[in-house]
Amino acid sequence: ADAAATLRVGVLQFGTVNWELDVMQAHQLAQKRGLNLKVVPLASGDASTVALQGGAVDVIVSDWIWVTRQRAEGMAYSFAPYSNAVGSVMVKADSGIRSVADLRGKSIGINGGPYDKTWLLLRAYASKKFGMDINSAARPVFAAPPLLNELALSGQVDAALNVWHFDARLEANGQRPLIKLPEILAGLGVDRPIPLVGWVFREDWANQNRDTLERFLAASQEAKALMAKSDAEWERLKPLMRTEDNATFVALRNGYRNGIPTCEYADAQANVASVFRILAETGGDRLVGKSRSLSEGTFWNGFKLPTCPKN
Amino acid sequence: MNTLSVHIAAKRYPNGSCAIQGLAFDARPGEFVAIVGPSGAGKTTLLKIISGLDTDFDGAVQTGSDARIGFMFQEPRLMPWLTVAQNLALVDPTATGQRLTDALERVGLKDCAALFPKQLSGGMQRRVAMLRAFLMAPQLLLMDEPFQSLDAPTAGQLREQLLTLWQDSKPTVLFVTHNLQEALSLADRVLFLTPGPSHIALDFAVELARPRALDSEAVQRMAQELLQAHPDLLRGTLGTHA
Amino acid sequence: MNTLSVHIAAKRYPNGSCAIQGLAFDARPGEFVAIVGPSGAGKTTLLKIISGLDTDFDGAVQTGSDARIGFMFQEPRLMPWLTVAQNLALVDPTATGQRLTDALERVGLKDCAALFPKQLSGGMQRRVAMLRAFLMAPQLLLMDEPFQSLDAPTAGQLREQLLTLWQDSKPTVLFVTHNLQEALSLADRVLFLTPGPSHIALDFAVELARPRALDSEAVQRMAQELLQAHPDLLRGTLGTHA
Amino acid sequence: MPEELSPQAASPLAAGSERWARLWPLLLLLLLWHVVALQAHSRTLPTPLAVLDALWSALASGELLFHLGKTLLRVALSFCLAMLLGVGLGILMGRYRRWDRALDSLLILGLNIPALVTTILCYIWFGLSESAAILAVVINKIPMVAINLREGARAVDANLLEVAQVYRLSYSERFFKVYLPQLYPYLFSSARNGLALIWKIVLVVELLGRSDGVGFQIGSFFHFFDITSILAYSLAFAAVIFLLEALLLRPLENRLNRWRL
Amino acid sequence: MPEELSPQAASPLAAGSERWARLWPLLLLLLLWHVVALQAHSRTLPTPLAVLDALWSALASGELLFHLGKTLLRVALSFCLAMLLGVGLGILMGRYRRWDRALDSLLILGLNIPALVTTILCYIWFGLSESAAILAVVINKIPMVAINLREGARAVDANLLEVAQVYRLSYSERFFKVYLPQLYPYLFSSARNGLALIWKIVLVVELLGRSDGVGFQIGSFFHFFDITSILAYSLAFAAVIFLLEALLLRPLENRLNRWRL
Ligand SMILES: Nc1ncnc2c1ncn2[C@@H]1O[C@H](COP(=O)(O)OP(=O)(O)OP(=O)(O)O)[C@@H](O)[C@H]1O
Ligand SMILES: Nc1ncnc2c1ncn2[C@@H]1O[C@H](COP(=O)(O)OP(=O)(O)OP(=O)(O)O)[C@@H](O)[C@H]1O
Ligand SMILES: [Mg+2]
Ligand SMILES: [Mg+2]
Repeated sequence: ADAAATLRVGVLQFGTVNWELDVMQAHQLAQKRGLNLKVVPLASGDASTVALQGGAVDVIVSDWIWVTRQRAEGMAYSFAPYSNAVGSVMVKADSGIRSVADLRGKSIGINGGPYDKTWLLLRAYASKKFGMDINSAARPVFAAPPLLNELALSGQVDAALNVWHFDARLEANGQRPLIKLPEILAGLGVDRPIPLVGWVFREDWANQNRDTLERFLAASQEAKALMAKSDAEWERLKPLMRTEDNATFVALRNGYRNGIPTCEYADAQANVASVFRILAETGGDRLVGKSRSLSEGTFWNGFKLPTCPKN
Repeated sequence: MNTLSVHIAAKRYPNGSCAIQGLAFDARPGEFVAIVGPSGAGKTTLLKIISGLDTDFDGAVQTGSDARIGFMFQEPRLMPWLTVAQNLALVDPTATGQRLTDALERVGLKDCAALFPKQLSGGMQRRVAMLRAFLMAPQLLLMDEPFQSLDAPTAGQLREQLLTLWQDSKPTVLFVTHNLQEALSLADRVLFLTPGPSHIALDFAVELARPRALDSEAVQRMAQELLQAHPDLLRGTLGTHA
Repeated sequence: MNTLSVHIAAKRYPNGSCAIQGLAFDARPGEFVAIVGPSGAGKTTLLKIISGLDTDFDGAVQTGSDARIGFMFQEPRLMPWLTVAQNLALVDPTATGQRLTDALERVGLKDCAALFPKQLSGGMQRRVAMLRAFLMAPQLLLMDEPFQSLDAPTAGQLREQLLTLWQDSKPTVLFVTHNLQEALSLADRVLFLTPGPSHIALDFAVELARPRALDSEAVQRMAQELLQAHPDLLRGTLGTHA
Repeated sequence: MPEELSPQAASPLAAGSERWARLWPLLLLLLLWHVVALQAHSRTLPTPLAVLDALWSALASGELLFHLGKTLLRVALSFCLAMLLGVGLGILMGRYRRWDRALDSLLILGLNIPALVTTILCYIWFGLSESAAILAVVINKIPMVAINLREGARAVDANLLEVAQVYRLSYSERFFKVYLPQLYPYLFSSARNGLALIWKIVLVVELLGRSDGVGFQIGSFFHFFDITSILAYSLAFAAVIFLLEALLLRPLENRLNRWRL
Repeated sequence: MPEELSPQAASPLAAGSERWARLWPLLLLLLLWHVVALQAHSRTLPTPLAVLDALWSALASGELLFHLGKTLLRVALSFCLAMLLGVGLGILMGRYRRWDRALDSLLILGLNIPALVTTILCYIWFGLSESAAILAVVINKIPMVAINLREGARAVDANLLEVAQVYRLSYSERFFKVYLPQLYPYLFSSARNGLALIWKIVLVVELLGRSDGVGFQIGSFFHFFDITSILAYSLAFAAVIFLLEALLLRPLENRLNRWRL
């Protein structure tokens, strides 16, 4: 690939991904790798999938369920880990809900729809741990993430299961996590963090522009490293984050840092595969389409994190 | 029906044109008054004011406040989406069955009950409109050139029906016509209007015995005498041209 | 203008009612033909067929295919959103300025150029409609009861204007009227239609010297003779009632 | 003008040919779609058969009927409310100048507030409830109906109202026999546009905060770009509308328009 | 009927009082909003002053004008296209029975396909481009205009068309002087509803695949539940419509309706 390669990334204007891209741009992390980075701001999560499929951008951020589902339908997208952070179940700090079992009869707000992966994992968890079909025992309601946060804050839902950065805002507003994803995963027999969201691109495009993509991913890693240790960097990012108070800011920063995947466990792929199986069982066709197991090539073979030290 | 008392100081339309100025007359209950005047004089305007449709004028009109009014407009004004029968029933809900058939037969429309106005000829529409004005036995009957657009024999027969109705239920009748002989043969009294902003040029009592035929000697003679006495009476609107 | 040749075997409306059956006549170029018939006979239908507005009939009508037609409908049918001047200019774009003023003055509407139809009285609207039919010097002039709704002097003056126009540009005229004397005083020939599905009851050539006044001895005598010779000629629609 | 519209009662034979005349453009479209889809061979343009298949399995699973039922209920309820209030408002404003002046600005404002905004606000203030959803839809739709009917009320023939007045018709007769028939064209266009629009707004409202209904389903399908299912659900609704048109709206309109000749 | 609408040329004085009559309901609404917002004291119901403040700073930063400009351009373009095609189609279908039969089903189908679906498909098939966005909007709007105009064309007075025919008016005169004036009420309601609807569809289209415009901004604000800014942007658009109403639509309508008395 030539030095002046251009890469178009579709991101939410004020989304968390844009923070990282901002760091990349501020420190010329892409330029210095001979990469011309073009950020295409979009207004909604769905807009980014539309943009990717319409060929308007090369890379977006999504999850591997989406990728596997598309692959099953014959659209070869691939995935490179971007973050491990996914949501928690949040309740009011003074709420009487102490465990998942207490959700019985309570209304629980879920972001997006009934096929949200955290929700499905929670369902599997509740059924395994408490023998409870939470889908009918609790009252799930579905709403767009920002709306859901408002409903949680005004007490119109008893518990909320939202994306992590919305959870962070809830936490800053006096809510506490009832259960976090690692705990759910552990309950399901997966006791190590797994990557959940990642950079998504067309596989054939990636193979043709391997060099460009690798440079981009390297730049991304460098930006993450910077964000992991530098508080000053976050101060610079503050306006972009639009935090209304310091507590939120801190919650967001910590949340982001916690989600940074630094290494990959040897059994990560196997763990992802087993999580996928759980999801397939709980979510059914509607979630995973025709694929019963994680599609070969979902994780792009051109990118590997360093292997984690055995603990 | 009380005495009808009309006093119109002035009637101006919003665009400034003045249709009536200083027009006043009374009509006894049950009186048959014909109104004759050139085209554009203000006859229709006068009827609209008397019927209460137009209240935007200087002056006062007294009818019995709850007088039943039958108004045969200058155009048929039937509801186009209602059949003949429905148009009549709208005004008089009792106009169904035999009563309706009889009424329609009287005006020569016995097969037309189920037709829509668009399926009638111009004259047929006018006959329906006339029936509409007659049916509910009005106390005040306003007719704006009712027999135009009808052939002579039909018009003659309808004139007789009008007289029968009038003699039966004695409504006060205001009858606009351009036909002097028609006015003289029907009315107790004829009001001649001036052109322009109109007022009453002549209030003429028709002192002829009834029944009077339209083309009778007596009526024709009276018409001629009238025109000789007042040569300007039927001055048209085209002025000096003739 | 070619010879007008009308041959209508039958005209049925979609609801099955038959308006005309076996009606045929020719009219020489420049001939003035009056049509007299009871209300609902089919006169308007006939004019619509001749004008080409109604093509759904059995038979054939020949006019010069590109003949300019002036049609004065039974109702005024002015475009309500156009002023008097605009209504006229729509049909004849040269009707502006002095020509328009003169024309309006001739029918007694010289101040009305800028008024909308709703601001005119019924008779005034008819006069505009008449002007519209006259203005572009038609080769075929169809008039459906043109002088109804006008006072006698105005109607008389307009009749003279019609005759002037006719003598100047010699259009073929078909003139529907309910007034026998009017027909006799104006036309070269009078077609009397039967009621019901109408056809021609009598094709009467008026052999009187012109000019003939409406109320002249000669016209009145001819009318009386005609009615004596054919007592059923003006049979109305109300049949036996009279 | 032999081509002109003449809604006379059609003979049974004509009715058959009419149905055919209505059907073939649809079939043509279907064929075209099929050919193009086969050519394109893209997941974003499924063949009609694939859509039919999806429709069938959604129907068989009962899922379609459940969600469609929910949506139809919402559409029906909102439609009735919005039409009733919108028609009333429109007539009031078209007839009385004072009301027109007073409410005009509010109408324009209501017309131009995005559905997203009203929906969110309704959900926030009244909770994620069924009535909040209905309210959001109704608020969105009323101004549209009112705008349309206002024009209709303004165009009503004053001459015929005079007849009604002089013959002292009761209010109900005046409204139903003199006023309303002149508004039918406006009512029909409002009803047709209204149904379509309300269905679209209901979709948004369901997408944003309901746990059932076609909009909710389409949201999930959209997430995975399941165009086939999206089309299947959309067509299911369209089919309901087709039925409504053929069994109710078109016959009614023909009946009410008989007098036009 | 002294209350009845009579759109005569108003005197300057009357114009002043008319403006006032139009304004006070808005002011009342504003006041009510202010009081309720103060009472509620919630982030989801900002006071009008807060919204004004947001409006002002968005204006000062130039952001508002940029995005509003983009949106207005899209709205204007789509509006013109949709009206032109929709009016043509509607008249064709209202006037000729054959066309009506042939296109009716397609019209109903087009009317009931969700905006979301057409938008996604346009974006996918034609790329995330400006023209795809406009196309999506136009496709969404055409059926609505056509439905409305079809009713109008059906209700056209056949008597007046006969006059036009017998006097051999040219096609353009027949259309502009005989046909169109009878369609004005339908055109005005289509224009008003159309503007509002197109603006709403443009919002969706921008939300789904543009990087500028009010819809894009509102999407971002929604992300942070910034109701204040959402309202500010919505009101900015409403203000444009108010201007358009006062300077163009209302005067035009009054002018064209002069003949109604
Ligand atoms: N709505 C209106 N606005 C303005 N002027 C009007 C209006 N209606 C009638 N006029 C004017 O008022 C005058 C009288 O009209 P009106 O209709 O009363 O006459 P008329 O005596 O009934 O005439 P005709 O015998 O022709 O029917 C006319 O000059 C007419 O131009
Ligand atoms: N559109 C229609 N549909 C059905 N029947 C119609 C239609 N138009 C007219 N007719 C019928 O045709 C016959 C002739 O009507 P037409 O209008 O030609 O009569 P006319 O001689 O002009 O009568 P008038 O002197 O009353 O105007 C009438 O019986 C009428 O009912
Ligand atoms: Mg009059
Ligand atoms: Mg006739």
